[in-house]
Amino acid sequence: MAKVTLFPQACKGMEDCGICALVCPQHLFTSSGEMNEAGYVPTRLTEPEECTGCQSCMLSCPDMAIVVVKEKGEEAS
Amino acid sequence: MAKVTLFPQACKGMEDCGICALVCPQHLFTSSGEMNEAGYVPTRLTEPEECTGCQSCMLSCPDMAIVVVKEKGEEAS
Amino acid sequence: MKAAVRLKPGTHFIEGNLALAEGAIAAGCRFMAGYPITPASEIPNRLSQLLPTVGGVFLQTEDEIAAICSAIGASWAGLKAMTATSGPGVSLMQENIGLAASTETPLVIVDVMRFGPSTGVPSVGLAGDVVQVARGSHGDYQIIALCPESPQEMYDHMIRAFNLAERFRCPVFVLPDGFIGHMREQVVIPPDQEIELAQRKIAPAGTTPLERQDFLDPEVAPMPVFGRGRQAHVTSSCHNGQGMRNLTDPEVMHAFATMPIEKILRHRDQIVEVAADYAPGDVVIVAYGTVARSARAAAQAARAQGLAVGTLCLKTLWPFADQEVAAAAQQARAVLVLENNTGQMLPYIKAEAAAHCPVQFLGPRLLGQIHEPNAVLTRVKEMMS
Amino acid sequence: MKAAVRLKPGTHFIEGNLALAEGAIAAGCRFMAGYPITPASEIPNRLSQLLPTVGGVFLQTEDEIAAICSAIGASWAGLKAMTATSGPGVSLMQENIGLAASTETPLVIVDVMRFGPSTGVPSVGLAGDVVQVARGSHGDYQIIALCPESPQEMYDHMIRAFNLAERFRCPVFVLPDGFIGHMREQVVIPPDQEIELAQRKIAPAGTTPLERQDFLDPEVAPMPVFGRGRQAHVTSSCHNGQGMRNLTDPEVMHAFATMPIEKILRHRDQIVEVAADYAPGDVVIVAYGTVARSARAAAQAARAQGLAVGTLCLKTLWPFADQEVAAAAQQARAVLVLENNTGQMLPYIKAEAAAHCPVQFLGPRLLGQIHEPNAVLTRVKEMMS
Amino acid sequence: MSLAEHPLRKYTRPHVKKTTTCPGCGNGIVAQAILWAIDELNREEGLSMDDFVFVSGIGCSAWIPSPLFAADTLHTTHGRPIAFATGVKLGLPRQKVLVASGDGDLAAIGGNHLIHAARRNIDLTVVMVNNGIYGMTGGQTAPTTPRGLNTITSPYGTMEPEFNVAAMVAAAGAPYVARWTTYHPRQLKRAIKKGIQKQGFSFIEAISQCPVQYGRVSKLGRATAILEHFRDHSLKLAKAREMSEEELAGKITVGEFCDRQAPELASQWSELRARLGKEQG
Amino acid sequence: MSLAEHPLRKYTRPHVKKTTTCPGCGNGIVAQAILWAIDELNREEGLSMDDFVFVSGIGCSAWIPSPLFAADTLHTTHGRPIAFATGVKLGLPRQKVLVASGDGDLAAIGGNHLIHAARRNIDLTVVMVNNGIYGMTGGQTAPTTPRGLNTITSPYGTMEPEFNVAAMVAAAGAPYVARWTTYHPRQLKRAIKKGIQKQGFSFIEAISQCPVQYGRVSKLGRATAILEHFRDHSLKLAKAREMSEEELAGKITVGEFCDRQAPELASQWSELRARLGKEQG
Amino acid sequence: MRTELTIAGVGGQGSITAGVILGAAAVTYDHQYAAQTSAYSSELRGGFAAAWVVLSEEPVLYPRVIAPDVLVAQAQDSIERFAKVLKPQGVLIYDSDMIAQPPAQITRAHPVAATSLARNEMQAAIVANMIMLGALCQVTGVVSPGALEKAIADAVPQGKQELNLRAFALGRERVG
Amino acid sequence: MRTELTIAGVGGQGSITAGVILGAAAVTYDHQYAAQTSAYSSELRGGFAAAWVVLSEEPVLYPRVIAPDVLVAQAQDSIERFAKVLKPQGVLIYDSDMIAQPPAQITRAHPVAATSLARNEMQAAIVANMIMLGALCQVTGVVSPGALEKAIADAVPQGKQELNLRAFALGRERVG
Ligand SMILES: Cc1ncc(C[n+]2csc(CCOP(=O)(O)OP(=O)(O)O)c2C)c(N)n1
Ligand SMILES: Cc1ncc(C[n+]2csc(CCOP(=O)(O)OP(=O)(O)O)c2C)c(N)n1
Ligand code: SF4
Ligand code: SF4
Ligand code: SF4
Ligand code: SF4
Ligand code: SF4
Ligand code: SF4
Ligand SMILES: [Mg+2]
Ligand SMILES: [Mg+2]
Repeated sequence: MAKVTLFPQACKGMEDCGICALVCPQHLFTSSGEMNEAGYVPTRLTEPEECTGCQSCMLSCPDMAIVVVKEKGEEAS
Repeated sequence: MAKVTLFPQACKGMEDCGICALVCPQHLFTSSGEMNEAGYVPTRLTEPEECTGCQSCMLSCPDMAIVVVKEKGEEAS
Repeated sequence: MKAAVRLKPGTHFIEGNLALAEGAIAAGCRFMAGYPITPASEIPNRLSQLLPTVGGVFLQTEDEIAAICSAIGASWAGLKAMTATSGPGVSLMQENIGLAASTETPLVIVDVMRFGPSTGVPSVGLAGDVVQVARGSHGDYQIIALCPESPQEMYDHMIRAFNLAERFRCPVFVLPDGFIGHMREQVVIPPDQEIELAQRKIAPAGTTPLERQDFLDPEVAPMPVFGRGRQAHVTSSCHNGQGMRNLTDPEVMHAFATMPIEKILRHRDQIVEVAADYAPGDVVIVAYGTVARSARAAAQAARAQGLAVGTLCLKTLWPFADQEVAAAAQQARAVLVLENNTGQMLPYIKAEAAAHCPVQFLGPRLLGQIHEPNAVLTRVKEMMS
Repeated sequence: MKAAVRLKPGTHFIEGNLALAEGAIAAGCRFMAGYPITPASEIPNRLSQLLPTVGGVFLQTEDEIAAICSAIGASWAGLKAMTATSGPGVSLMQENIGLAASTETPLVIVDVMRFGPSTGVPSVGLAGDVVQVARGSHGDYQIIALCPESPQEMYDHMIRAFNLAERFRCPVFVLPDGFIGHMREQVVIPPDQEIELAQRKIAPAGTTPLERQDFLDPEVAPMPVFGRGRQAHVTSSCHNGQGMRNLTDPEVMHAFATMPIEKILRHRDQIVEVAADYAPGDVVIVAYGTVARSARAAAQAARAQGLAVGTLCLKTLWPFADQEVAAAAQQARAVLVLENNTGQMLPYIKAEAAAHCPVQFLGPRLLGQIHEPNAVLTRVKEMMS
Repeated sequence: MSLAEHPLRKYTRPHVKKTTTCPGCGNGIVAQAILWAIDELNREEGLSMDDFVFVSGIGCSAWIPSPLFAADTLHTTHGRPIAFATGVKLGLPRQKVLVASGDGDLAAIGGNHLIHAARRNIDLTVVMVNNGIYGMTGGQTAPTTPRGLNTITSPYGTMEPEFNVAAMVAAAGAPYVARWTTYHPRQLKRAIKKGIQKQGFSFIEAISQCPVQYGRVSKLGRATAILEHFRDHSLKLAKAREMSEEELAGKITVGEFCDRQAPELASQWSELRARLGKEQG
Repeated sequence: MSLAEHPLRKYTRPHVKKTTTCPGCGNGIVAQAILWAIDELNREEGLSMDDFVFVSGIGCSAWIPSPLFAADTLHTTHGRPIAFATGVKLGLPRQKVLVASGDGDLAAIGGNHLIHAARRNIDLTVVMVNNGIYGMTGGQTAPTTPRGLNTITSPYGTMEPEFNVAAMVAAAGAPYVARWTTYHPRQLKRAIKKGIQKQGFSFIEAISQCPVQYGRVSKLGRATAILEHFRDHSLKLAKAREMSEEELAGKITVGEFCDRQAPELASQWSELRARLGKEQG
Repeated sequence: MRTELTIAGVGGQGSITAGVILGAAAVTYDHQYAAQTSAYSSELRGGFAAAWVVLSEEPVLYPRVIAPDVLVAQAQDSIERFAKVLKPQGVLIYDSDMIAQPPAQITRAHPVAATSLARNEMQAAIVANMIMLGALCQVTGVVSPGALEKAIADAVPQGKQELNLRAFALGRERVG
Repeated sequence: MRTELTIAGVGGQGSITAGVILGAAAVTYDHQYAAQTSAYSSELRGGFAAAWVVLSEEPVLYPRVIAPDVLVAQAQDSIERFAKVLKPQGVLIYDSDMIAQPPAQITRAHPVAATSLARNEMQAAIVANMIMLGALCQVTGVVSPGALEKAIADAVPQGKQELNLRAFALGRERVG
């Protein structure tokens, strides 16, 4: 169980980047469909509850647009 | 059997160089005792007939001051 | 990729850097070594396409030092050779610019000048390298430098640059700024057969250095290019008339340093080119490169208002147009120097003009922007009042 | 080796390069990076002995580029830092001389000038690098350059050079030629406590870039040296007053290029130093470096013959002593410029003098030899007749 | 939760709200790997950003620390960051000095400083982003470009082989050398952390994606396509060592090239100064 | 028998009657090794001095070909001969281009050109004289100076380890790399000959004696003492590979570091020009 | 006569391409002189991009645009940057999909719904710049339609010529 | 008064060392001013070596020797190079082992058999230069013997001082 927070203003978009979607072993990322201020269409999480807290998305996002906090004080590995 | 020719004017001297004396397996080189035009005391061969024609002196002399010609048309190795 | 094709003769609307690359091929350039840098990168980008199609070689080197060194090597191999860079690259090349000058190597060096110092603003043009190309290497030496003000001149100056390099066996700079490098304008490309090309004189077959005066010939000496059995002896150390190193004879030293300078200065009339458009009593605006266009636009506007204003635009920056500047100053009411920098050529101009008339300087309002004709006109009027 | 020891206060008979090395230690230099080169090698040779004994570091780098870069790095680490080389090394350092100027890095660069161009004659001195140190990097920038004429001045100028570098946060050159570098003469070394040393102003503790005007302060800004939690942001790209990169705002660009120039020019009166010894109506000999001694010897001989001859010897070459030269020319009957090269400073001198009186140039009879006083005297007499 | 709450934001300059890299550029992943490594060192050893000086050259990858990282940063000239960093380290031997820059910067124009710093064994951590191209100047060949690829300056195919930089740096004498790709952010972070901890020269090559320039010339296009390429072609060094050159063609070998002890330069200087200072004093 | 009758004199400029090197300097041995190699190629393959261009930098060792060799010679700036030679070779692909220069020249200031020429695999033969010192400028540390030695610029002992240049050049991609000492003139000659014959970049490191400067700082003194040191400390590579680092300390490994085939640059250019020329025509 | 034009938008809208084609048409097919410069920010999205063109029957001396006679604005940002320097009697041609209301002081303002036309009628958002070029041609006549058509055909890739020429024609028709 | 001196020989004879010691003696112990320069060829043997010293009670302006007042010649080569520039009334001090016959026009020529004295009386060929210095001191008095003795002691390695001072004294005695 983990809490994923997205910062859509920092995201450079599913179409142009989409790395989170590639690396999420649960395939949880999809396009949000809404343009942010910078002109990109950020991603969103389809089923947050399926997240395993693996943090791959956080570590692979080039724009610090994702934070994954593991519950029960687990640490990033 | 081999013929060794020395060019004393090119030699930079037993004292300052002396490499031929070091490398000759037959220990045939010694100082000539006479200064050449450049101010060095060149080497000379003590017993030319002891030369095996190995050419080590020729190959090691930094100043092209030695030629060793093997007889019977042997080649430098 | 299929073989790239050169632009056909006729009128084209292209950016300066592309015009320059086409000019290089037309001039007979067959070797370019370079390293990418804004705002010059379009030149290697294009020449890497074109050169192999005309039997030439393009080499992207590990750095700019290697670029100029391999271009010099290729020149000694007998090819018309060049490199292209911007100010940071010229800074790195300085040591071997001196080598090219002192070994009398034909070589064209393009410097598409950008806003400096240091990394500065790569995409903004500024004529900040005009003295560094002549005085940036150590010791006394003389180069030739041409300063185009339009894409058309970028094409034309490349042909002239290679011709001068071959004729005088020396490094020749072509010095557009980034503004001209990236500007598009009409460029008329002539058919190859209408282009006059110079070829270096080559030392006669069978001669060895001892039979020649390779280096210190008071005229430009024939070049013993490599690969023809001429046993060329080329060295950047002080050398005598046969190219043989000599570090003790004061006469040889003096000749080593001065001959390659004097061979150029003696022929300065064949090299120095200005566009003079002034009458006695004019305020003469002296300018070069991009802002020569501001100068002419301002003079046109001034004349339309009945003011006596003329221009002297320098097409060659080096050797410096000392006589031409002095001649203008002798007739002028005053000289106004426009430069797209903080006034780098000003001392050279003032040195020739100050004895004859007042000299003033005007830089662009903000460095990185070029002079607006109105600002020039305003200053001219102040000078007249 | 046991710890080397500095020369004791008192009079010594030593060569210029050694005097310079002692001067560096006395000035507080604690980092030198260098690469051997004739005729400057005695400086790294000696400082590699002395520096570690005073808590400093000597680094022999892989080349001169690395030398200047690591010296700049060490300066940002808070040390008084220097490098020493000859013309070929300066040529290689050009790019990062520009970086030092534009990042306002205190740095002393010694160029023991040798006979050029290119490899030239390493062991023979010649003042061939006097413009290259000021204009050899791309873009517009300003450095300070001092020009010693004796071993004593090599010592003294090093102290002044470090003080100016620290005071004005800029690269300062010391420019002896190889002749002075290798000449032995009396050198008086004062006790350390009599030497006045300047230290850079350091940005106050706890400040971050956004709270400071690190770069574009019209006065010389305090330096946020590394390792003190100041989050210095140092960049060679165009940057704003906080040091933050900005490549779009024309005002920022203009300030980036001009501020580091103007901060020096504004204080030129604290920097420019000349030795003036002339009276109205004199033929004034303008000279610098080794041949300033020829100038003074000639003037002495001339005066002994009742001739009105004076001298103006430039101790600082950059910023250029424009006002001092103009002032001399205004009073002079004529100006004779002596240079130990083909006339590199001549345009700068003529630009200021030509409006006031005739200006002539005299080089050494043969480059590589210095002017004999008699030859100077002969020319002076010709000018008078 | 505002942007500022990203756990790494405490290590970045507050006024730098966003990176200026292209979408999907690997530089952001490398930047994070560095900061995550520092974050761990912060928690484990109490290191803070004030203990670091970051040095970079010129190129897209040179923007990793500058202006983003809230620390002393020195953004230098193209190819020279290691030379600057050497002076910084010798002047401030207690600071951690980390160089982050591109493959063109460190291995083309800067190659000489790289091999000599490796040989000298001065305590720097060098993170080289290898995207196989000159990103910033628009897609020209880099020494790291794979043979055969048509780039902007090799329009008929690159004739020169791809530079095995990590192997060469190891041969030049570096005590710690590792290579990972941006598809391996955890391993990358661990290698960087190890590099920082190592007293000596450490070199971490991060094979990374430049979707805009490399993506264009290679026709791989998107960042994700390049990352998939990394995923599918990476091979652990241990395994690679058993394979022939032909089998290795097109593979990216990853892992630690070496990890050894050797006398470090800056600390030797500290010792010498201490010794001579005593002799003098 | 006059001087001119030395069999190598036909390869030297007639007016250069004597070398200006110090007595006992290894440079003369290396010069001869090159000329003997050419002499063999002359007899076996008909090569003449007119087929060569010799390029050197600045330093005592850079005087090996210039002015001695009766051929096209290009004596350049310090550190740059390989860069010049690259242009010569691409301009005259049929000439043999041989670079002879010093360790400071080729491996200190010139290191970047060395590794990139090796990587590119351009057909040059590079003979590097490694005398462990800067001879010409008076005995300063070179990157090849053994750790611990007091030189003119490391008066308290060199802190940096000795550069294993041959190994690094092999790692940079050179197809042929060998190392011998001046105590091995026959092997040196053979390696140079092989290098000339190799189509590709070849690197021959000649460990050599500088009795004047190295002899002074090392206190070995005379040329013969240094040669004896070479004799007593040389170790064949095959044997060295079985030994530990400690066992190897102070040893000089000699032999062939690699000998492999790889596509060469100048010939690829010739093919490309031929192909595009046809497409154009 | 000297005519100064500015064509501005945000990155990706093709403003610079439009400027280049305009210059090429004038020089290559209309026997005019032209000088064209441009600028763009480094951001891939949301940055700005502008082309400046000076047209004249005589060689252009001063190559920069100081105060445009014509401003082609493809984004609100373009209005903010360049409307203030437009000559008093200058012409504005704007994409009415992106710019709601042109500044009141501009009396000669011509809307064209380039973005929606491109998307809806051409099924290719990318050709909005050609629609703007058509509008420019129609309103100002600074370059002849024939010359522009030839220059467009030269500039766009094989197979895309028809699409672009249709967009150009559409712009000429639909400009207000 | 300005005195110009040239001390010349071939490489290895220590001419330059002698010049340096002369200058140091003048400056450090004799309250004079001195400027000293030198040149040597790169050959280890048989090349040339020369030191030039200018002595004066006032600071030396022009630092080079143009026409020496005193020529110390340690080899035939030195005569060939420098005898022609010796001032008309100049003094020559020469090693009579190396130079058979000084040029006739030199009226003030003082021989000293420095090489043989050094070899035979001092068992150290290397101190010939000190013998020449002694001769110079004796003949010209340009620098005081006391100053020279102190400067010699400063300059030579520990343990060699006595030998060198004896050679210096010998030169003073035996000069002709
Ligand atoms: C001396 C010098 N030469 C060239 C350049 C131009 N330049 C800037 S970045 C760069 C290459 C960048 O490539 P790389 O280091 O691989 O970084 P990337 O952009 O790929 O991350 C070049 C050639 C420069 N700034 N300075
Ligand atoms: C740019 C430049 N820097 C420094 C020098 C001075 N320099 C001449 S030779 C040399 C080193 C020579 O060492 P090496 O290459 O090992 O040759 P060696 O004399 O030992 O044979 C140096 C530093 C120079 N000529 N040019
Ligand atoms: S933490 Fe892992 S599982 Fe959760 S969203 Fe990110 S990548 Fe997917
Ligand atoms: S990896 Fe980050 S920037 Fe990229 S799409 Fe996902 S959230 Fe956005
Ligand atoms: S050839 Fe051999 S044996 Fe004969 S002298 Fe020479 S080294 Fe001695
Ligand atoms: S090796 Fe040659 S130079 Fe040396 S002593 Fe023997 S003959 Fe003379
Ligand atoms: S050009 Fe390439 S390397 Fe540069 S920021 Fe864009 S994606 Fe990254
Ligand atoms: S100094 Fe050394 S390397 Fe140079 S010539 Fe003399 S012995 Fe040879
Ligand atoms: Mg890259
Ligand atoms: Mg060496």
